[in-house]
Amino acid sequence: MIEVLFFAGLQEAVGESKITVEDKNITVKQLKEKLLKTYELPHINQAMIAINEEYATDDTMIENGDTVAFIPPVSGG
Amino acid sequence: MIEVLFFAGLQEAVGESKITVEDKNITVKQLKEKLLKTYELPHINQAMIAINEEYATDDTMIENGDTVAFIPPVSGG
Amino acid sequence: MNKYFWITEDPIDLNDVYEKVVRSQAGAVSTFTGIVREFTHGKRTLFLEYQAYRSMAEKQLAKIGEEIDERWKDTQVAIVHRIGRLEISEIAVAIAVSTPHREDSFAACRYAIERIKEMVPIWKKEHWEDGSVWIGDQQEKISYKDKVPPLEEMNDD
Amino acid sequence: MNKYFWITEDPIDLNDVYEKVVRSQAGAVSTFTGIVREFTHGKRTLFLEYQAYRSMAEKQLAKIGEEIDERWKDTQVAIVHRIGRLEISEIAVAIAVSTPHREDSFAACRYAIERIKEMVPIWKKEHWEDGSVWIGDQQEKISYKDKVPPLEEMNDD
Repeated sequence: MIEVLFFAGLQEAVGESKITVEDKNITVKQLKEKLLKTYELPHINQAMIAINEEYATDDTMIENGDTVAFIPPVSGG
Repeated sequence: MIEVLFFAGLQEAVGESKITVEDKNITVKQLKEKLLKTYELPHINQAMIAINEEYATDDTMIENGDTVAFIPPVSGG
Repeated sequence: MNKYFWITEDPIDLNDVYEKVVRSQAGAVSTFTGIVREFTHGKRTLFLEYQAYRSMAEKQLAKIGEEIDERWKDTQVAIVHRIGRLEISEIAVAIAVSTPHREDSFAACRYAIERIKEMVPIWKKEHWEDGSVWIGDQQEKISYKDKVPPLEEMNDD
Repeated sequence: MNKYFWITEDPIDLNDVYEKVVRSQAGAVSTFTGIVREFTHGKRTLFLEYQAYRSMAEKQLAKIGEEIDERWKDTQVAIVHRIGRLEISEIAVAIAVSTPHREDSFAACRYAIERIKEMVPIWKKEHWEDGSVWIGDQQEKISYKDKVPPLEEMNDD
Protein backbone atom coordinates (compact mmCIF):
# COMPACT_ATOMS: atom_id res chain seq x y z
CA MET A 1 0.00 0.00 0.00
CA ILE A 2 1.25 3.44 -0.93
CA GLU A 3 -0.01 6.71 0.55
CA VAL A 4 -0.15 9.52 -2.04
CA LEU A 5 -0.33 13.20 -1.05
CA PHE A 6 -1.46 16.12 -3.20
CA PHE A 7 -1.02 19.83 -2.58
CA ALA A 8 -2.14 23.19 -3.91
CA GLY A 9 -3.53 23.06 -7.46
CA LEU A 10 -3.10 19.29 -7.70
CA GLN A 11 -5.05 18.81 -4.49
CA GLU A 12 -7.93 20.87 -5.88
CA ALA A 13 -7.84 18.95 -9.18
CA VAL A 14 -7.91 15.57 -7.45
CA GLY A 15 -10.39 16.70 -4.83
CA GLU A 16 -8.42 14.91 -2.12
CA SER A 17 -5.33 15.72 -0.09
CA LYS A 18 -4.51 12.04 0.35
CA ILE A 19 -5.34 8.76 -1.40
CA THR A 20 -4.05 5.25 -0.97
CA VAL A 21 -2.95 3.06 -3.84
CA GLU A 22 -2.87 -0.72 -3.52
CA ASP A 23 0.50 -1.26 -5.06
CA LYS A 24 4.14 -1.72 -4.22
CA ASN A 25 7.50 -2.00 -5.91
CA ILE A 26 6.58 0.33 -8.72
CA THR A 27 8.55 3.32 -9.90
CA VAL A 28 7.46 6.92 -9.50
CA LYS A 29 6.87 7.01 -13.25
CA GLN A 30 4.61 3.97 -13.10
CA LEU A 31 2.65 5.48 -10.23
CA LYS A 32 2.12 8.66 -12.24
CA GLU A 33 0.86 6.70 -15.22
CA LYS A 34 -1.50 4.75 -13.02
CA LEU A 35 -2.90 7.91 -11.39
CA LEU A 36 -3.41 9.59 -14.75
CA LYS A 37 -5.87 6.83 -15.68
CA THR A 38 -8.14 7.88 -12.81
CA TYR A 39 -7.46 11.57 -12.19
CA GLU A 40 -6.95 14.71 -14.16
CA LEU A 41 -3.57 15.87 -12.90
CA PRO A 42 -2.77 19.20 -14.52
CA HIS A 43 0.93 19.91 -15.04
CA ILE A 44 1.81 16.71 -13.21
CA ASN A 45 5.19 16.66 -14.93
CA GLN A 46 6.09 20.01 -13.41
CA ALA A 47 5.62 18.51 -9.95
CA MET A 48 8.56 17.19 -8.00
CA ILE A 49 8.14 13.94 -6.11
CA ALA A 50 9.02 13.28 -2.50
CA ILE A 51 9.12 9.79 -1.04
CA ASN A 52 8.95 9.78 2.74
CA GLU A 53 9.69 13.53 2.71
CA GLU A 54 12.83 13.29 0.58
CA TYR A 55 12.94 14.41 -3.04
CA ALA A 56 13.06 11.51 -5.49
CA THR A 57 13.20 10.98 -9.24
CA ASP A 58 10.97 9.32 -11.81
CA ASP A 59 12.78 6.00 -11.65
CA THR A 60 12.94 5.74 -7.87
CA MET A 61 11.28 2.54 -6.66
CA ILE A 62 8.37 2.95 -4.25
CA GLU A 63 8.15 0.39 -1.46
CA ASN A 64 5.18 -0.88 0.43
CA GLY A 65 4.22 1.60 3.17
CA ASP A 66 5.95 4.58 1.53
CA THR A 67 4.38 8.01 1.45
CA VAL A 68 4.64 9.65 -1.96
CA ALA A 69 3.98 13.37 -2.29
CA PHE A 70 3.44 15.32 -5.49
CA ILE A 71 5.06 18.69 -4.96
CA PRO A 72 3.87 21.29 -7.48
CA PRO A 73 6.34 24.11 -8.08
CA VAL A 74 6.64 25.79 -4.69
CA SER A 75 5.68 29.41 -3.99
CA GLY A 76 6.46 30.02 -0.35
CA GLY A 77 8.33 33.02 1.03
CA MET B 1 31.76 83.89 19.83
CA ILE B 2 32.17 80.34 18.65
CA GLU B 3 30.90 77.26 20.44
CA VAL B 4 33.26 74.28 20.15
CA LEU B 5 32.16 70.70 20.82
CA PHE B 6 34.37 67.69 21.61
CA PHE B 7 33.45 64.01 21.60
CA ALA B 8 34.84 60.62 22.59
CA GLY B 9 38.63 60.58 23.05
CA LEU B 10 38.94 64.29 22.29
CA GLN B 11 36.36 65.12 24.92
CA GLU B 12 38.31 63.15 27.51
CA ALA B 13 41.57 64.81 26.48
CA VAL B 14 40.11 68.31 26.73
CA GLY B 15 38.13 67.50 29.86
CA GLU B 16 35.11 69.36 28.50
CA SER B 17 32.34 68.53 26.05
CA LYS B 18 31.89 72.18 25.11
CA ILE B 19 33.95 75.35 25.27
CA THR B 20 33.41 78.83 23.87
CA VAL B 21 36.03 80.76 21.95
CA GLU B 22 35.90 84.53 21.68
CA ASP B 23 36.56 84.76 18.00
CA LYS B 24 34.86 85.06 14.65
CA ASN B 25 35.70 85.07 10.97
CA ILE B 26 38.53 82.62 11.34
CA THR B 27 39.02 79.44 9.36
CA VAL B 28 38.73 75.96 10.77
CA LYS B 29 42.49 75.63 10.42
CA GLN B 30 43.06 78.80 12.43
CA LEU B 31 40.71 77.59 15.14
CA LYS B 32 42.61 74.31 15.38
CA GLU B 33 45.93 76.14 15.74
CA LYS B 34 44.46 78.34 18.43
CA LEU B 35 43.08 75.40 20.39
CA LEU B 36 46.37 73.53 20.18
CA LYS B 37 48.03 76.35 22.13
CA THR B 38 45.77 75.61 25.11
CA TYR B 39 44.81 71.94 24.85
CA GLU B 40 46.41 68.65 24.12
CA LEU B 41 44.29 67.38 21.22
CA PRO B 42 45.50 63.91 20.29
CA HIS B 43 45.01 62.95 16.63
CA ILE B 44 43.19 66.22 15.99
CA ASN B 45 44.01 65.96 12.31
CA GLN B 46 42.15 62.70 12.03
CA ALA B 47 39.01 64.45 13.25
CA MET B 48 36.45 65.75 10.80
CA ILE B 49 34.92 69.12 11.42
CA ALA B 50 31.24 70.01 11.44
CA ILE B 51 29.99 73.57 11.45
CA ASN B 52 26.37 73.84 12.55
CA GLU B 53 26.03 70.08 12.08
CA GLU B 54 27.31 70.02 8.50
CA TYR B 55 30.72 68.63 7.58
CA ALA B 56 33.21 71.37 6.67
CA THR B 57 36.83 71.61 5.55
CA ASP B 58 39.95 73.23 6.97
CA ASP B 59 39.50 76.44 5.03
CA THR B 60 35.82 76.93 5.78
CA MET B 61 35.22 80.30 7.45
CA ILE B 62 33.62 80.21 10.89
CA GLU B 63 31.10 82.96 11.60
CA ASN B 64 30.07 84.53 14.85
CA GLY B 65 27.55 82.29 16.63
CA ASP B 66 28.57 79.13 14.78
CA THR B 67 28.85 75.78 16.52
CA VAL B 68 31.99 73.89 15.55
CA ALA B 69 32.29 70.20 16.37
CA PHE B 70 35.40 68.05 16.24
CA ILE B 71 34.31 64.63 15.04
CA PRO B 72 36.89 61.93 15.75
CA PRO B 73 36.70 58.93 13.43
CA VAL B 74 33.26 57.49 14.10
CA SER B 75 32.62 54.01 15.46
CA GLY B 76 28.86 53.62 15.63
CA GLY B 77 26.91 50.66 14.39
CA MET C 1 8.99 26.33 21.72
CA ASN C 2 12.47 24.95 21.10
CA LYS C 3 12.27 24.66 17.34
CA TYR C 4 14.46 26.84 15.12
CA PHE C 5 12.66 25.87 11.90
CA TRP C 6 8.91 25.63 11.99
CA ILE C 7 5.55 26.14 10.31
CA THR C 8 2.75 27.93 12.14
CA GLU C 9 -0.88 28.93 11.68
CA ASP C 10 -0.46 31.85 14.08
CA PRO C 11 0.57 35.43 13.30
CA ILE C 12 4.36 35.79 13.29
CA ASP C 13 6.19 38.33 15.39
CA LEU C 14 9.68 39.18 14.12
CA ASN C 15 11.01 38.68 17.65
CA ASP C 16 9.97 35.01 17.44
CA VAL C 17 12.99 34.38 15.22
CA TYR C 18 15.17 37.26 16.35
CA GLU C 19 15.32 36.09 19.95
CA LYS C 20 16.30 32.58 18.93
CA VAL C 21 19.53 33.70 17.29
CA VAL C 22 20.81 36.32 19.74
CA ARG C 23 23.88 35.04 21.61
CA SER C 24 27.04 36.45 23.11
CA GLN C 25 29.29 35.38 20.20
CA ALA C 26 27.15 37.33 17.72
CA GLY C 27 27.73 40.94 16.74
CA ALA C 28 25.28 41.04 13.84
CA VAL C 29 21.74 39.85 13.20
CA SER C 30 20.10 40.11 9.80
CA THR C 31 16.44 39.34 9.35
CA PHE C 32 14.19 39.05 6.35
CA THR C 33 10.41 39.06 6.40
CA GLY C 34 8.19 38.41 3.43
CA ILE C 35 4.91 40.25 3.98
CA VAL C 36 1.64 40.31 2.07
CA ARG C 37 1.74 43.08 -0.53
CA GLU C 38 -1.55 44.63 -1.55
CA PHE C 39 -0.80 45.62 -5.14
CA THR C 40 1.13 43.79 -7.83
CA HIS C 41 1.14 45.56 -11.19
CA GLY C 42 -1.89 47.53 -10.12
CA LYS C 43 -3.87 44.40 -9.30
CA ARG C 44 -5.22 44.31 -5.75
CA THR C 45 -4.62 41.25 -3.60
CA LEU C 46 -7.41 40.76 -1.06
CA PHE C 47 -5.59 38.15 0.99
CA LEU C 48 -3.26 35.17 0.57
CA GLU C 49 -3.64 31.56 1.53
CA TYR C 50 -0.59 29.38 2.21
CA GLN C 51 -0.49 25.61 2.33
CA ALA C 52 2.47 23.45 3.33
CA TYR C 53 3.51 19.84 3.37
CA ARG C 54 4.16 20.60 6.95
CA SER C 55 6.47 17.86 8.21
CA MET C 56 8.60 17.95 5.08
CA ALA C 57 8.66 21.75 4.99
CA GLU C 58 10.07 21.89 8.50
CA LYS C 59 12.73 19.36 7.52
CA GLN C 60 13.63 21.36 4.43
CA LEU C 61 13.90 24.57 6.44
CA ALA C 62 16.26 22.78 8.82
CA LYS C 63 18.24 21.59 5.81
CA ILE C 64 18.68 25.20 4.73
CA GLY C 65 20.05 25.88 8.20
CA GLU C 66 22.56 23.06 7.68
CA GLU C 67 23.55 24.41 4.27
CA ILE C 68 24.20 27.81 5.84
CA ASP C 69 26.21 26.16 8.58
CA GLU C 70 28.43 24.57 5.94
CA ARG C 71 28.91 27.77 3.95
CA TRP C 72 29.48 30.36 6.69
CA LYS C 73 31.32 30.21 10.00
CA ASP C 74 29.56 30.35 13.35
CA THR C 75 25.99 31.11 12.30
CA GLN C 76 22.72 30.68 14.13
CA VAL C 77 19.58 30.56 11.99
CA ALA C 78 15.85 30.54 12.74
CA ILE C 79 13.07 30.42 10.16
CA VAL C 80 9.30 30.37 10.54
CA HIS C 81 6.70 30.22 7.76
CA ARG C 82 3.04 30.81 8.29
CA ILE C 83 0.20 28.89 6.63
CA GLY C 84 -3.52 29.54 6.34
CA ARG C 85 -5.13 32.86 5.50
CA LEU C 86 -2.91 35.95 5.65
CA GLU C 87 -4.10 39.53 5.43
CA ILE C 88 -2.26 42.46 3.83
CA SER C 89 1.04 43.31 5.60
CA GLU C 90 1.04 40.15 7.70
CA ILE C 91 4.26 38.17 7.83
CA ALA C 92 4.40 35.05 5.64
CA VAL C 93 8.00 34.16 6.38
CA ALA C 94 10.56 35.43 8.88
CA ILE C 95 14.25 34.55 8.82
CA ALA C 96 16.90 35.58 11.34
CA VAL C 97 20.62 34.88 11.07
CA SER C 98 23.22 35.85 13.64
CA THR C 99 26.95 35.82 12.99
CA PRO C 100 30.01 37.36 14.60
CA HIS C 101 30.30 39.92 11.78
CA ARG C 102 27.80 41.62 9.53
CA GLU C 103 28.98 40.53 6.10
CA ASP C 104 28.03 36.92 6.78
CA SER C 105 24.67 37.68 8.36
CA PHE C 106 23.53 39.51 5.22
CA ALA C 107 24.80 36.85 2.85
CA ALA C 108 23.37 33.92 4.81
CA CYS C 109 19.99 35.59 5.28
CA ARG C 110 19.74 36.26 1.57
CA TYR C 111 20.73 32.68 0.84
CA ALA C 112 17.98 31.40 3.14
CA ILE C 113 15.12 33.17 1.37
CA GLU C 114 16.38 32.14 -2.06
CA ARG C 115 16.54 28.51 -0.97
CA ILE C 116 13.08 28.67 0.61
CA LYS C 117 11.68 29.74 -2.74
CA GLU C 118 13.42 26.82 -4.44
CA MET C 119 13.03 23.80 -2.22
CA VAL C 120 10.52 24.13 0.61
CA PRO C 121 7.09 22.57 -0.08
CA ILE C 122 4.90 25.59 0.62
CA TRP C 123 2.35 27.07 -1.78
CA LYS C 124 0.64 30.42 -2.03
CA LYS C 125 -2.83 31.07 -3.36
CA GLU C 126 -3.55 34.61 -4.43
CA HIS C 127 -7.07 35.88 -3.83
CA TRP C 128 -8.08 38.85 -5.98
CA GLU C 129 -11.40 40.57 -6.45
CA ASP C 130 -12.06 38.53 -9.60
CA GLY C 131 -10.76 35.14 -8.61
CA SER C 132 -8.02 33.13 -7.01
CA VAL C 133 -5.20 30.92 -8.13
CA TRP C 134 -2.41 28.79 -6.72
CA ILE C 135 0.91 30.33 -7.65
CA GLY C 136 3.56 27.93 -8.83
CA ASP C 137 6.75 27.35 -10.60
CA GLN C 138 8.82 30.27 -9.47
CA GLN C 139 11.80 28.89 -11.31
CA GLU C 140 10.14 28.18 -14.63
CA LYS C 141 7.83 31.19 -14.57
CA ILE C 142 4.77 29.09 -15.28
CA SER C 143 1.49 29.29 -13.43
CA TYR C 144 -1.56 27.10 -13.40
CA LYS C 145 -3.88 29.54 -15.08
CA ASP C 146 -3.60 32.40 -17.46
CA LYS C 147 -5.11 35.21 -15.51
CA VAL C 148 -2.25 35.82 -13.14
CA PRO C 149 -0.03 38.90 -13.41
CA PRO C 150 3.53 38.53 -14.76
CA LEU C 151 5.29 36.06 -12.56
CA GLU C 152 8.62 37.76 -12.33
CA GLU C 153 6.76 40.30 -10.21
CA MET C 154 4.68 37.88 -8.24
CA ASN C 155 7.55 35.70 -7.25
CA ASP C 156 9.83 38.40 -6.09
CA ASP C 157 8.38 39.06 -2.68
CA MET D 1 7.11 58.75 18.36
CA ASN D 2 6.92 59.85 14.74
CA LYS D 3 10.63 59.87 14.00
CA TYR D 4 12.11 57.42 11.50
CA PHE D 5 15.72 58.25 12.37
CA TRP D 6 16.60 58.68 15.99
CA ILE D 7 19.02 58.26 18.89
CA THR D 8 17.83 56.77 22.16
CA GLU D 9 19.13 55.93 25.64
CA ASP D 10 16.53 53.20 26.02
CA PRO D 11 16.85 49.52 25.09
CA ILE D 12 15.89 48.95 21.46
CA ASP D 13 13.26 46.45 20.38
CA LEU D 14 13.56 45.33 16.77
CA ASN D 15 9.85 46.00 16.31
CA ASP D 16 10.52 49.70 16.99
CA VAL D 17 11.96 50.00 13.49
CA TYR D 18 10.14 47.09 11.86
CA GLU D 19 6.70 48.51 12.54
CA LYS D 20 7.62 51.88 11.06
CA VAL D 21 8.34 50.46 7.63
CA VAL D 22 5.50 47.95 7.19
CA ARG D 23 3.01 49.21 4.60
CA SER D 24 0.67 47.73 2.02
CA GLN D 25 2.98 48.46 -0.94
CA ALA D 26 5.80 46.46 0.65
CA GLY D 27 6.39 42.74 0.13
CA ALA D 28 9.81 42.58 1.77
CA VAL D 29 11.39 43.92 4.94
CA SER D 30 15.08 43.51 5.71
CA THR D 31 16.48 44.45 9.07
CA PHE D 32 19.95 44.64 10.49
CA THR D 33 20.87 44.86 14.15
CA GLY D 34 24.32 45.41 15.53
CA ILE D 35 24.50 43.79 18.96
CA VAL D 36 27.16 43.78 21.65
CA ARG D 37 29.50 40.83 21.11
CA GLU D 38 31.25 39.41 24.15
CA PHE D 39 34.47 38.11 22.61
CA THR D 40 36.69 39.64 19.95
CA HIS D 41 39.85 37.66 19.23
CA GLY D 42 39.46 35.94 22.56
CA LYS D 43 39.32 39.23 24.46
CA ARG D 44 36.23 39.65 26.62
CA THR D 45 34.15 42.80 26.37
CA LEU D 46 32.42 43.63 29.66
CA PHE D 47 30.13 46.27 28.21
CA LEU D 48 30.12 49.07 25.64
CA GLU D 49 29.48 52.75 25.97
CA TYR D 50 28.20 54.79 23.04
CA GLN D 51 28.25 58.54 22.69
CA ALA D 52 26.67 60.61 19.93
CA TYR D 53 26.59 64.16 18.66
CA ARG D 54 22.92 63.60 18.98
CA SER D 55 21.27 66.30 16.86
CA MET D 56 23.76 65.88 14.04
CA ALA D 57 23.63 62.09 14.23
CA GLU D 58 19.87 62.12 13.74
CA LYS D 59 20.30 64.43 10.74
CA GLN D 60 22.94 62.14 9.26
CA LEU D 61 20.75 59.09 9.73
CA ALA D 62 17.96 60.90 7.91
CA LYS D 63 20.44 61.76 5.17
CA ILE D 64 21.17 58.05 4.73
CA GLY D 65 17.43 57.56 4.31
CA GLU D 66 17.47 60.19 1.56
CA GLU D 67 20.42 58.54 -0.15
CA ILE D 68 18.56 55.23 -0.15
CA ASP D 69 15.50 56.96 -1.54
CA GLU D 70 17.59 58.23 -4.45
CA ARG D 71 19.21 54.86 -5.16
CA TRP D 72 16.27 52.45 -4.83
CA LYS D 73 12.61 52.74 -5.82
CA ASP D 74 9.82 52.95 -3.27
CA THR D 75 11.70 52.32 -0.02
CA GLN D 76 10.75 53.06 3.56
CA VAL D 77 13.63 53.21 6.04
CA ALA D 78 13.83 53.49 9.84
CA ILE D 79 17.03 53.58 11.88
CA VAL D 80 17.60 53.87 15.62
CA HIS D 81 20.96 53.95 17.42
CA ARG D 82 21.33 53.61 21.15
CA ILE D 83 23.76 55.56 23.34
CA GLY D 84 24.92 55.11 26.92
CA ARG D 85 25.95 51.83 28.49
CA LEU D 86 25.08 48.63 26.61
CA GLU D 87 25.38 45.11 27.98
CA ILE D 88 26.31 41.97 26.01
CA SER D 89 23.73 41.08 23.32
CA GLU D 90 21.88 44.38 23.61
CA ILE D 91 21.06 46.19 20.38
CA ALA D 92 23.33 49.13 19.47
CA VAL D 93 21.75 49.88 16.11
CA ALA D 94 18.63 48.64 14.35
CA ILE D 95 17.80 49.31 10.71
CA ALA D 96 14.65 48.31 8.85
CA VAL D 97 14.02 48.77 5.13
CA SER D 98 10.82 47.84 3.33
CA THR D 99 10.51 47.63 -0.44
CA PRO D 100 8.09 46.04 -2.89
CA HIS D 101 10.61 43.25 -3.67
CA ARG D 102 13.32 41.53 -1.67
CA GLU D 103 16.39 42.32 -3.76
CA ASP D 104 16.18 46.01 -2.93
CA SER D 105 15.46 45.55 0.76
CA PHE D 106 18.67 43.58 1.23
CA ALA D 107 20.80 45.99 -0.79
CA ALA D 108 19.43 49.12 0.87
CA CYS D 109 19.73 47.68 4.37
CA ARG D 110 23.35 46.76 3.74
CA TYR D 111 23.99 50.21 2.34
CA ALA D 112 22.54 51.82 5.47
CA ILE D 113 24.86 50.08 7.93
CA GLU D 114 27.92 50.79 5.78
CA ARG D 115 27.03 54.48 5.64
CA ILE D 116 26.37 54.63 9.38
CA LYS D 117 29.89 53.40 9.97
CA GLU D 118 31.26 56.09 7.66
CA MET D 119 29.38 59.27 8.37
CA VAL D 120 27.27 59.30 11.51
CA PRO D 121 28.87 61.00 14.55
CA ILE D 122 28.57 58.17 17.06
CA TRP D 123 31.44 56.65 19.05
CA LYS D 124 31.92 53.41 20.87
CA LYS D 125 34.03 52.85 23.98
CA GLU D 126 35.06 49.28 24.65
CA HIS D 127 35.29 48.26 28.28
CA TRP D 128 37.45 45.21 28.95
CA GLU D 129 38.63 43.65 32.16
CA ASP D 130 41.95 45.49 31.88
CA GLY D 131 40.87 48.88 30.63
CA SER D 132 38.74 50.84 28.23
CA VAL D 133 39.26 52.81 25.06
CA TRP D 134 37.31 54.86 22.56
CA ILE D 135 37.29 53.07 19.22
CA GLY D 136 37.90 55.21 16.21
CA ASP D 137 38.86 55.49 12.63
CA GLN D 138 37.08 52.56 11.11
CA GLN D 139 38.16 53.61 7.66
CA GLU D 140 41.83 54.15 8.37
CA LYS D 141 42.18 51.32 10.87
CA ILE D 142 43.75 53.53 13.52
CA SER D 143 42.77 53.64 17.16
CA TYR D 144 43.67 56.02 19.92
CA LYS D 145 45.74 53.59 21.91
CA ASP D 146 47.81 50.55 21.23
CA LYS D 147 46.17 48.00 23.40
CA VAL D 148 43.07 47.42 21.33
CA PRO D 149 42.60 44.23 19.34
CA PRO D 150 43.05 44.30 15.56
CA LEU D 151 40.60 46.78 14.18
CA GLU D 152 39.45 44.86 11.18
CA GLU D 153 37.76 42.61 13.73
CA MET D 154 36.50 45.30 16.00
CA ASN D 155 34.96 47.34 13.27
CA ASP D 156 33.12 44.60 11.55
CA ASP D 157 30.19 44.28 13.88
